[in-house]
Amino acid sequence: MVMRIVEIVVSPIIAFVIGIFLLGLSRKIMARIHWRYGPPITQPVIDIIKLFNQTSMSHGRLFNLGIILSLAGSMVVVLFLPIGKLHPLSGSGGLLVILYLMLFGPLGIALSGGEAANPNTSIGISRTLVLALGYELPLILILLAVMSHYRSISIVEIVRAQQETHWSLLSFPLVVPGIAYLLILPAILGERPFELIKAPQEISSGPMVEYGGKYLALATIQHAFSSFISIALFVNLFLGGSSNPGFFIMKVIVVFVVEVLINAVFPRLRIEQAIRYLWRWPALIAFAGLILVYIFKR
Amino acid sequence: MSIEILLIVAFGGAFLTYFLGKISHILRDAFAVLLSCALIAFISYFYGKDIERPLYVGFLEMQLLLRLNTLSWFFAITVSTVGTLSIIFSLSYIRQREKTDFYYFMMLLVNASMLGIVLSGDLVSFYIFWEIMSWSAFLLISYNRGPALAAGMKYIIMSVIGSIGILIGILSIYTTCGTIHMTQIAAQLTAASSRYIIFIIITFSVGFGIKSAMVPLHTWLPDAHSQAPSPFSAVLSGILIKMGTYGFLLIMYVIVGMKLFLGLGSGLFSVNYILCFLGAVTAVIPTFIALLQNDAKRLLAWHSIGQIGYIIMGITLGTSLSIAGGIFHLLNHAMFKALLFLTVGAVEYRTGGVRDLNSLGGLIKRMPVTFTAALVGALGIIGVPLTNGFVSKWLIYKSLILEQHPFFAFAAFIGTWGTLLSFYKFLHNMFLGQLPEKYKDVEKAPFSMQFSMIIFSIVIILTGILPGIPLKVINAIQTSFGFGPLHITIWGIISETGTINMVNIFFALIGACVIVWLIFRAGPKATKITQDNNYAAGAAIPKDRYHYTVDFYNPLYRMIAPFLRDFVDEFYMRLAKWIQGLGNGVRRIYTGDVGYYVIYIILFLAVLIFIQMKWSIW
Amino acid sequence: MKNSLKKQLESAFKNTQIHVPENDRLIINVEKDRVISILKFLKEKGYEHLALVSCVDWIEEKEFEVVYILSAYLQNESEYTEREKINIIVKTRIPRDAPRFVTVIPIFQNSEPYEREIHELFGIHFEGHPRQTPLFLERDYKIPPFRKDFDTRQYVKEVFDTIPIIEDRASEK
Amino acid sequence: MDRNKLVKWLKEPAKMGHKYSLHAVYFCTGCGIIEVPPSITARWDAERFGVIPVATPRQANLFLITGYVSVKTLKAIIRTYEQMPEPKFTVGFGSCPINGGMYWDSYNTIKHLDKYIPVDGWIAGCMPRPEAIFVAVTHLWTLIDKEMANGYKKYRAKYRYYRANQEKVLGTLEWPPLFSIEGKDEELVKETA
Repeated sequence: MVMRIVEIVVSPIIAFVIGIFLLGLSRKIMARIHWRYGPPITQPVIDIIKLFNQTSMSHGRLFNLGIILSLAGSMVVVLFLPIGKLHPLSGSGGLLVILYLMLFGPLGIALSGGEAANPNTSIGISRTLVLALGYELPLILILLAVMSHYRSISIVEIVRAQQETHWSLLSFPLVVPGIAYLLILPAILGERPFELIKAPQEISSGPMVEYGGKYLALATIQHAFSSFISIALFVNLFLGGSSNPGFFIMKVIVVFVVEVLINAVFPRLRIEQAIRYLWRWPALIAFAGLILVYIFKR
Repeated sequence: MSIEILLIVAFGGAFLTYFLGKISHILRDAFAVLLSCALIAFISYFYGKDIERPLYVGFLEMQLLLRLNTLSWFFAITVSTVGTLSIIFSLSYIRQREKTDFYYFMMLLVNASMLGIVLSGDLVSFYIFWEIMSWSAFLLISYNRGPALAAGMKYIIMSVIGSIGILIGILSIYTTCGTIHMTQIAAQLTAASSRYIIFIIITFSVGFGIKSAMVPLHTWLPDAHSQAPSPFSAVLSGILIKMGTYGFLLIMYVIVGMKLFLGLGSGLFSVNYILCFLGAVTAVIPTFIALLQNDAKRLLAWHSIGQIGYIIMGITLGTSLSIAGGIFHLLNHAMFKALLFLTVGAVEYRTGGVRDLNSLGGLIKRMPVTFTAALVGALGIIGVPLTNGFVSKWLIYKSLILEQHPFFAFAAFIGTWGTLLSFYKFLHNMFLGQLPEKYKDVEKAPFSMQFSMIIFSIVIILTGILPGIPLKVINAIQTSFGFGPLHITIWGIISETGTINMVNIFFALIGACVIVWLIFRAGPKATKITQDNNYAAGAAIPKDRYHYTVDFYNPLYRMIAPFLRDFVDEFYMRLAKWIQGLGNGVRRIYTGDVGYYVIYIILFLAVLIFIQMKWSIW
Repeated sequence: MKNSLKKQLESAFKNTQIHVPENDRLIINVEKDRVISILKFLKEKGYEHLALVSCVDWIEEKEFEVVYILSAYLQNESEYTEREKINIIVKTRIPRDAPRFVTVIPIFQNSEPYEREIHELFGIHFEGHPRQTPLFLERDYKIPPFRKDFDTRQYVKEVFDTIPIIEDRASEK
Repeated sequence: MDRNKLVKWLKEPAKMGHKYSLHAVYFCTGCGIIEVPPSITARWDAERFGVIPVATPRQANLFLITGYVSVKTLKAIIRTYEQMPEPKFTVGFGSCPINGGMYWDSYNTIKHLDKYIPVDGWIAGCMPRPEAIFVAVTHLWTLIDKEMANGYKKYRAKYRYYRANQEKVLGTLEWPPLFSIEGKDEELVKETA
């Protein structure tokens, strides 16, 4: 019981620290790729401290509630994700619950941005949701392939089954959905070439237009959480999780660096191009993977 | 205390309301509310009882029975709850209209007839109550004239076709089994051939499918829902189309019986698989058609079809989990869809009948309670955790995945995402964004509207956090069908393939919210600003032109719109035109000249005589 | 080549002096009531690109000179035969004390902002112009600021220099 | 990071945060903006100073006014400045915002920017090189350390004079006053006369 409480306290803290670290790391690596010196790796922390000491404007109750809800939802998802051996709440709901709790992030931002009453916000949110529909289609096929391959909707079971045999990215039928997941991971992270949600040059940072001060700080933290979550999900489903948190975090960082390398060299797609891409190649590959899993039942 | 008194009270009260309305309106309203509350109390008194009583002896030498068991109790309580709350909503909604006595009479009559349907223990009284429901619903759909009349005609034509199907089924069952009592029929059909049972199921499925708006029999629903007065749209979408699913449950698991039904056909061509496939189609296509709608009630109407798809998938898959999910989703859909229709009704009541999603906006600043209700309903229909929609959808997904139907599960998930998109559009275009000048002085909804919306919201949240309360009844229902019982606790379901514990999720979310809120409060206090102080690249914001609503998902529309026409409806319309042309052709032989008729008669007699002389049949 | 157009113009419009200062320029000085007709003529001839509408303030002659600069879109060499690669400059004078002129929006749609700007900066009123509202300026000037008799330094002294400097007292507080 | 810097962080994190994370609102006026793209990109990397351009004033706390300010632009500048969260720092870039520069006798260009919004620092020159921006940033750091970069406090304290000046140039503004302009009106009259 005490162990359970310790886990509940620890795992969001790990997610927070790693997420913030990932943000700083991405800025540093991007700078290096651009032949710049780049900011110190603690720059996101400095930004968050500054933002918490600024005044801010509120557009109403829902404006506050939405951002709180989105960050809280992301924190709760961490409790359901196994980080190494830490999975405090995964007993009370499996992968489906995670999939649904991941709704809270975009939904909360969408609600509070909706009250901000700015067309840029609305355009950003409509892009967010359309892009989410775009990558959910392959993602659902991938998750269904994994779930019906391991005959379980509990992510802990899936991780355990991988550690008994080997990573599902390296096992035959599941390698196909794994590749599809790698293809849609930039879209899930909202990085380039899918950085069309907050495109500062066209819609002036989209849903974040009216966020300033502590609102922007909470939004930044939420972004850190969500990028950690979407990579940790990949690591759990395809890279076999890990037996202790250290290795797990190593895997997360490695996958994130790969994504940053993609992010640094690509331009931004238009939304139709993004949807067309997501519904063509990743969806086809994921569909093929589901068929293969359906054929080669264990 | 017995159940025929219940029906007598329900029907007599409906008539009495009409005549009380002639005396005074206050009296009529009070009596209508009292009557429906009394019905709720009456039904909840019957909880857990199992009664079967003769209603009327000697109807064509047949004995009509009333029967109350867990299934009919469950449906009856749903019907009476939604009916009561929408009547309370109507108190202020319908006040300014004309023909209000008639309106209340019809509302109460619809509710009473639905109670009759779920309480009837034999097919003939079932059919009688079914017809009463259909016709009174027709009168209510065409309540406000004009396009509503056309929608009502469409509805009544389709539902007459459906009830003809039901009638054929009843007659054939009566001729084969010689009885109309459901229990006796079930006992006799065990010996019947599977082809005959498939025939029975098809005849009934036409009627029930039309009533529950299952693709491809759905085309009456969008017009009817969007044209009916909003409280009745709530009843229509909340419970009236659920009568179709009640009929499905009845014919599948009570009359035909579980083992027989699931044994029909084999592999991909088994009957329940085909129905499940239809359910999957129903869950996806209408949801994405709803994404393209601009009329709020039409959007909700298309979503009713989509959610019916989930219910059909649940109840036809035929495992204990999926049946529980289907029935639970049926209850939830009754709750949140009625709530959503009521919120639209409140908005159009205050804004003078505006339902166009492109012209509203910013109403959260004027109607906060209505917005909260709409938010709860939308979260419910999306299936966000802590609402009841999540639990039922979770059950359906889980049973679909564990039964190795990943493609049905995929359809269900994608339908959910379409729901999320269109309901964010619904909320954003009506309540969020900039408040237009012409709605600056909209007041909040009157008390009676707020009351029923709040009750619905509380029910949704409560059954979402403690799903064990309804699931206990549902578990009893599906064990009465002969499925294995589930391990239900107050906070969710325990099963070896994955449990769900809503209370843990609830406390985790609340705890996280509190922590984040404390962090939020730690920062300096935010200054409240109006909608005019907004980022417009350094300029003052333009009046009334700073809201992004039209074509909200424009890139997506451009991609999917060509594939999402309602082909079925077009086909039906063409068919109707063709039949009309045929009728015109046939009419030509009636020339009105007596001589022609004499010739027809003589020719007919000659043919008869010829046949008799040739084959001597008689 | 130019001379052909010159000849056509001279034949079409009597006693308008037309001269060719450089190789690719054609300057037409007309009186103000023939501007519309000559612009119509040129547009029919294919010079359908109104590059600019400008204005000059000849304060000594007490006249404004409204200048229309036209040219032709030439895709390929073959079109050089009927139309020439020149800028046609149509000049007309209007009296300075009654600065009124007709708009050419019916002929050239894109002259709308140019005329609006001239109306704002020179105070010339174009009859038939749909909206002669301010385009660039936020303040209203008694004399339109591009006229020669508008003394900008005087104006700056009067307006911008009279605005008081806000001395720093926050540091003492 | 060395020791006394760490002590500073522990002592007053807010001030250090404002120092090392200066988000400049991407507001382009005049010709000076041409110097900003090279200074934020790979040639002179502004991000190592914590200076990055952001799209909206809500997220910014540094306001670079890069070039001459016409009357129409002044309106947008005031609006943007009032939408920025406090504390906010303004830097006039180039000689035109200082005293009009080469537009000193223009009929439509305001000469002294600090009559309309408070300015914490100036970068003289026409054009200043991008290095000058970094000199200004480091100078702004020292000002923030000494709590001398308090233009936003001055704006709050003397808002009615600023508002009076703005309305003297722009006429009546579309938006309501940010702070209260009630107070000793005779002083207001005396100041503005």
